[in-house]
Amino acid sequence: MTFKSVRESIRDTIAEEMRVDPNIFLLGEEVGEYQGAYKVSQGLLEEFSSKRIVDTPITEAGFTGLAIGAAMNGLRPIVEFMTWNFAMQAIDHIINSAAKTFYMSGGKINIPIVFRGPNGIASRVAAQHSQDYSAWYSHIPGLKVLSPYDSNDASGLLRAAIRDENPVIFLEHELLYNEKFDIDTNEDQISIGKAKIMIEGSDISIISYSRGLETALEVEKTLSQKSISAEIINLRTLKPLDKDTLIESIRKTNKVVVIEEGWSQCGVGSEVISVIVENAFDYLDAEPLRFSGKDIPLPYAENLEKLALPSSEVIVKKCLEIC
Amino acid sequence: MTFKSVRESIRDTIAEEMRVDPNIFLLGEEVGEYQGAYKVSQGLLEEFSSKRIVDTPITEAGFTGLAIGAAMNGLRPIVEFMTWNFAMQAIDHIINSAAKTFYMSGGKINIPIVFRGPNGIASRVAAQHSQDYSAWYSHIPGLKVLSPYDSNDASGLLRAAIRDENPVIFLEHELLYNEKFDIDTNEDQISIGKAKIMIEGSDISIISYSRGLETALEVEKTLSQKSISAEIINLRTLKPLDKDTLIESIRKTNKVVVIEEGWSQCGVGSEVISVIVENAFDYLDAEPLRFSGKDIPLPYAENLEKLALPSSEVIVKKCLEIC
Amino acid sequence: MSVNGHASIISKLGGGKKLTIRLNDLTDENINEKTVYSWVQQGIPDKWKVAVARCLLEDNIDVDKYKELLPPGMSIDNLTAANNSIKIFSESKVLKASEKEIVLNIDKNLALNIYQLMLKVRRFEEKVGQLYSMGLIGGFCHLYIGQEGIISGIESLASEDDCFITGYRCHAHMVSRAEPLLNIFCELLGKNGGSSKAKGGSMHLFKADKNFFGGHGIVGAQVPLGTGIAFANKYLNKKTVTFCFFGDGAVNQGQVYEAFNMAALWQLPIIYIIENNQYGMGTSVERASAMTELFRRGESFGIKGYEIDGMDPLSLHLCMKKIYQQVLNENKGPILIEAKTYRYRGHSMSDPGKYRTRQEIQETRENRDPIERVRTFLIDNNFYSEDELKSMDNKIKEEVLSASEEARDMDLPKESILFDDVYYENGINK
Amino acid sequence: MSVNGHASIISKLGGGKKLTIRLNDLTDENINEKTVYSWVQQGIPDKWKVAVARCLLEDNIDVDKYKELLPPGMSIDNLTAANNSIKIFSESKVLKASEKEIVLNIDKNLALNIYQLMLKVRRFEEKVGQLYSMGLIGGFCHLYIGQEGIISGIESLASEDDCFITGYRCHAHMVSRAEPLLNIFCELLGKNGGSSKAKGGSMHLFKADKNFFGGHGIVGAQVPLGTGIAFANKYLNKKTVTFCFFGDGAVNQGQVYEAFNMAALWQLPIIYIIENNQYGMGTSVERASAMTELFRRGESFGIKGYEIDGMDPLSLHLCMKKIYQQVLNENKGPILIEAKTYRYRGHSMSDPGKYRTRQEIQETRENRDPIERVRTFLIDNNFYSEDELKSMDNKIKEEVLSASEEARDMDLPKESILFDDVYYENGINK
Ligand SMILES: Cc1ncc(C[n+]2csc(CCOP(=O)(O)OP(=O)(O)O)c2C)c(N)n1
Ligand SMILES: Cc1ncc(C[n+]2csc(CCOP(=O)(O)OP(=O)(O)O)c2C)c(N)n1
Ligand SMILES: [Mg+2]
Ligand SMILES: [Mg+2]
Repeated sequence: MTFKSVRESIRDTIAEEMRVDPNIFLLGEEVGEYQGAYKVSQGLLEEFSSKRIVDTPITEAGFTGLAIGAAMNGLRPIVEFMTWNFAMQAIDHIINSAAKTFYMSGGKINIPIVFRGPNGIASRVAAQHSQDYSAWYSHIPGLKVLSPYDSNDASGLLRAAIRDENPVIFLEHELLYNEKFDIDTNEDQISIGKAKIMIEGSDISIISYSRGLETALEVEKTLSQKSISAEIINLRTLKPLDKDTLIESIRKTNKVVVIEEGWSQCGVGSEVISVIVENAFDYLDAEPLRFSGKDIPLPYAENLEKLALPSSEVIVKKCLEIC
Repeated sequence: MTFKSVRESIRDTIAEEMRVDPNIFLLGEEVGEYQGAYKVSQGLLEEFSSKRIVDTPITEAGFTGLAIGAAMNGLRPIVEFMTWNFAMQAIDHIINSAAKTFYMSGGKINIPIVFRGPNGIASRVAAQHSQDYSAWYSHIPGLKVLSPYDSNDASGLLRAAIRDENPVIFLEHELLYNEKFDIDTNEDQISIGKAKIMIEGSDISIISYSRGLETALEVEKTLSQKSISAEIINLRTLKPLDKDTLIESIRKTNKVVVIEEGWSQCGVGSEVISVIVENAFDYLDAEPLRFSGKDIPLPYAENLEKLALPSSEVIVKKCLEIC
Repeated sequence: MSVNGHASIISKLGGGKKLTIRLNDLTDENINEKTVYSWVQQGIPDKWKVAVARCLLEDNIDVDKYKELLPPGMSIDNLTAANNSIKIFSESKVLKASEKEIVLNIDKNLALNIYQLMLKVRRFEEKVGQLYSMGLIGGFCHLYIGQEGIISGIESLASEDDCFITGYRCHAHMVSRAEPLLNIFCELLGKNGGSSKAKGGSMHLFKADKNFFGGHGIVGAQVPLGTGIAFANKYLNKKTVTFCFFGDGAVNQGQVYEAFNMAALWQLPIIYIIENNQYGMGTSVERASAMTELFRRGESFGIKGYEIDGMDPLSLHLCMKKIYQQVLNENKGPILIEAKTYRYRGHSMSDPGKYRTRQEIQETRENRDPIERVRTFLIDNNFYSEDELKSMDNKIKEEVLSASEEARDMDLPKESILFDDVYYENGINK
Repeated sequence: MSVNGHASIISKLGGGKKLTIRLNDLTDENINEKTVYSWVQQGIPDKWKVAVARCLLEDNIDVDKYKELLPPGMSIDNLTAANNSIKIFSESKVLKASEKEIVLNIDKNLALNIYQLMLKVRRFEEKVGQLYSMGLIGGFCHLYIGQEGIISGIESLASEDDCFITGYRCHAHMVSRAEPLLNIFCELLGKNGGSSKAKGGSMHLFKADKNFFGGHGIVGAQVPLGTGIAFANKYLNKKTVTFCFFGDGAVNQGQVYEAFNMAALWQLPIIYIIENNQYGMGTSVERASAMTELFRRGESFGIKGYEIDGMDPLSLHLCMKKIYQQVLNENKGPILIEAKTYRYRGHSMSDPGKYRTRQEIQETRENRDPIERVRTFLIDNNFYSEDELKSMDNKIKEEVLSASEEARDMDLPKESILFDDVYYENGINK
């Protein structure tokens, strides 16, 4: 057991994998000399030199395409987006060049690449810098989409991502970088496609991912004080979704709540709910509940920003209504 | 009542609106001299001259940003994407510059603009040219997303889109362009945000949009031969979704099927199902059924392509199981 | 080459008469027909060889022929630069107004305007920096300190109808377009009364009524947007110029070149201004750009570029004025300007700034500060005394202080506005 | 300017000795120190004024000073082109091998190779066109007919380790990289045995074992991708060159310039080839591009460009070979080539083609056809007789015919493969 921040877990995992495989390299804006805009790549330039820690110009489409081309030709790139908001400039390459090529080439060309960086909201950076892309990327076949919550997720999932032979979307959360957690050395590498039951419970299943789990855990605390036993599920992998774990949980608890910071329409919550009602309809004792970021661009003011995100008080209240 | 193709309906509506408002202009690749890659803009250059029918270089990000800038400064652009696949290159502008600016500016700057073009699959053009973006765009607050099925939808919804003061995503379907339908002159302009009950029914609600409705209508025909009365709902507007019509229908039929050509995960179907179970859970007599494009990039071969799309036979079979 | 060789060249070029006409056409001199005829016998004099070589080049006569005509230090490639097709490439250059031009063309009032705007921006930004450090401003906050000469040199020549657009480093543009300081402070502090209702924050400031179109957080996005603003002005037959500002980092964004091509293709009335402060975050121009003469970045698209010293606001004003008038009156847009400048502060307030030395910053501040420069001008020309300028500064400081205090006293925005402004016709999204 | 003026210039440049060294450095001449000293008294002779002006320019000595040194027909702007920083601009140019060079450097075998590849591509494409018209091929289908000279002139100089990438007009590149015709036909017909298992179709052909990386449907996407392929080769210390093909329409895509900048910044071993067939769908270069000298499109990013006639495969081969060797052996990449060419058929099989005249097509076919050109070369040089060439053609036609027939007899792909190849470790998506 070690205790470290999500930021360090990501950095250390990259470094460990890079030590083993010389064809892994990291590229992105400010990853080298600046040590990363959010300091995730701190120290890596020094260890691996500018050959393998590559500072790029501000050209998301260009360096993403370049990295995918490099992956087609024998390298294993890790692409850092300063934030996922900027990856929209490169999304054509992520979808059309990375996700679809293995299929379009009839299995001739695979793309072992990891796209990573902070996703979703930061603090007070307003709409253009505060979008959660979980739903969009998990809509796409050919991609694997991972969403770590704690340090353990971060290192175990990132290791799996780097070793994977497919394009992997790795959605970090800036507001979790500084959080410190225990690392379970038994989970050195976490299987892609498996959700984790963080807390077992019997009365209600609360399903979330990334920073939504902070809220979920808060809710669980309050509910447990009221003797309601909530099961907390950390999705970990958004694509492919671990349907089995979800269905099994609902068969046990018969109630489901989904929490996401992203927008609701065609969101991750909508998918989770659909999977559950399609597969465990008869086990449901109440309508599923969905709590999402409000359907507005994220506002800047502190009070408005807070209101735009799911609040644990509201969730507790609604849970109590159905429990 | 007139009878005309979807293609002509779109063209005629653009022309009609352009005649009234000199600040409307159309821009995109090959819209002018070539008369449109899919001939939607046939004849427009001749009538409106190259000032208002603007052929652009192949620069989606650039001309989309340019059009949005023009909309900020007094014009009302209609942007044609040769297909929506190519709009991925411009999606940052659609989301960050068009959808979010009105909010970020505190209501100072609105963007009256229509983005239109063929969406989803065409015939045998393979994965990079065959994506349905309905789910992605309807995820985004600040956008309105319209999805016409027939000629009547096309003209009535497009008129509403052009007159709207917000950015509107208008998702056409290439395989419907040639189809001819009656136009209901009472629906000169169709309200955004309203679904249409195409066929009333009592046993099961079949909800779809765009070309999915062809399948839905086929299914309805077969079911009615077996004396099952299906209600067919054409969503028309994907954002904002007409929850009321959906909920009301399910309260009546107690069963729901959603058909979409796009991918299922975080798709339009998942949203429709979530809205229904959240709001009409107690009215549902069976698990909701979702039929989507298979979770794979669209293959080229004729037989494989067919298999990748929802089939009416399979849907009928499943409907019979729950009815 | 023998005299005979020269004679044959002259005949290939159509003989003495034709050649005379061509040479007069090509150069500013007024050469005599007889003189040119005499070259048939005497050979082409050194002075005229370059011009003759250009004529040969124009006529596509075999390259080897004029190699020998070129003086030492010139190659055929250099020569081609003189001919039409490459004209554009050689027109890009460094512009600078001389001391003399400045004294002759900038009067007291104009200099004062420029000075006061710079000072107002500087004092405003200093206060913003303080408020940020006190934890009163959230998110990212990019200060313009050091770059004031650019906006001030331009605002002082533009009309209200002219359009501005920039990136996230946009406070100065708001001040420049005369948004009340109170509103900007309120926005930054996330308070009721903010320019964007406290929804946009530092990076998303707009002043539509004065044609300032923001305030955009995505690096490079403002370039197509600005191009569209100019497109609309041309479409609507409005006689205005659009000023589109972006950074030396943004200059590598592909959409910039998509916009350049369209602007050039459609001859749009726009002036692109690269504010080259030498770093995009922590990356110096040299590490980001293969071609560091950024004013040449339009050449591959047929856009003329000029480098101007952004730390010399009066020179910048005069140079820009000429260009502005060309674009406004002679349809000479688009034009690209690289304004060399420097930011004294970090990229944003949270930048540790390890990518450059303190000394580099210090030296620039001491030797090139745009405010100091104009201050010296005002004093040297006896327009104002030190004391007068001091009290001017104090007045501005007071104005800034009182606006900031007032803003701090404002309420948070009402929660009820959360769902407003998503769609134009309000309410639909509630 | 008086002799005195000249004396002062010489002293500003460090005196006669220093100036002598600089002039010798700058030019190919070997000028004597004494001579230069004598200019202090006698003035600078016309012949040397340009070189002296360049020295002044280098030292940033006031512009006005050397205006007078320039001969008629030259401006300061032309002069700057001679100095280092702008060197790149004047290096771009049109390349062409002369008849003589071709005869000397292209032997029978090489010419035959080029000829046969062109012919194979042409006959293959003609058959594809037929099959499409019969309704046997679905979707889009872009033929390469008319452009065969480019791929053939290049394939014949490249090694198997060299990498190719292009857009959707990619059949020829598959033929060129020696994919069996049967597999390509199967792919186009959507049959079992297709190069991409009938999943990609006409636009998505790949031959990874021969370093052909596709076959991409998004205009311009192959440019960053190709740049990445070259990046990997450099990273892995592989001594190979990447050839990245794209069109005159694609050349306006922003990502092209993002890639150019990185390739130049990191000196990647890549040759970009614009196949300028004069139209992007129905839009002529003039209507899409502000700057139509596409080989200059890299200059703003520090990339040298050359125009080459793509309809003259032997000349193209020789010119490209030099460039190829520079990139391969001297680390001179990236380089940009504009190959002028023409497509005889529509943009895709469904193009009505109203944007150009039949005559334009006819004239190009008759006067510039690359296959005819090499045919003539083979005959004129007595390498082959008309009859020999005829029977060669027949053999190729037979090969094409039999492959197409065989493909038509193949089965549709098995339905069971539908869910294969979504992820590398198969099955997870089933
Ligand atoms: C598309 C995109 N990529 C990255 C960023 C993050 N980012 C914000 S500012 C900046 C540097 C821009 O530098 P420059 O253009 O020189 O402008 P300056 O900050 O110096 O004014 C970066 C990389 C962004 N906002 N948008
Ligand atoms: C990003 C994108 N936009 C538009 C298209 C549609 N499209 C396909 S080919 C083409 C023309 C390309 O012309 P050019 O680059 O000159 O290549 P050529 O077809 O002449 O070989 C267009 C617009 C596309 N495939 N991708
Ligand atoms: Mg900068
Ligand atoms: Mg072309």
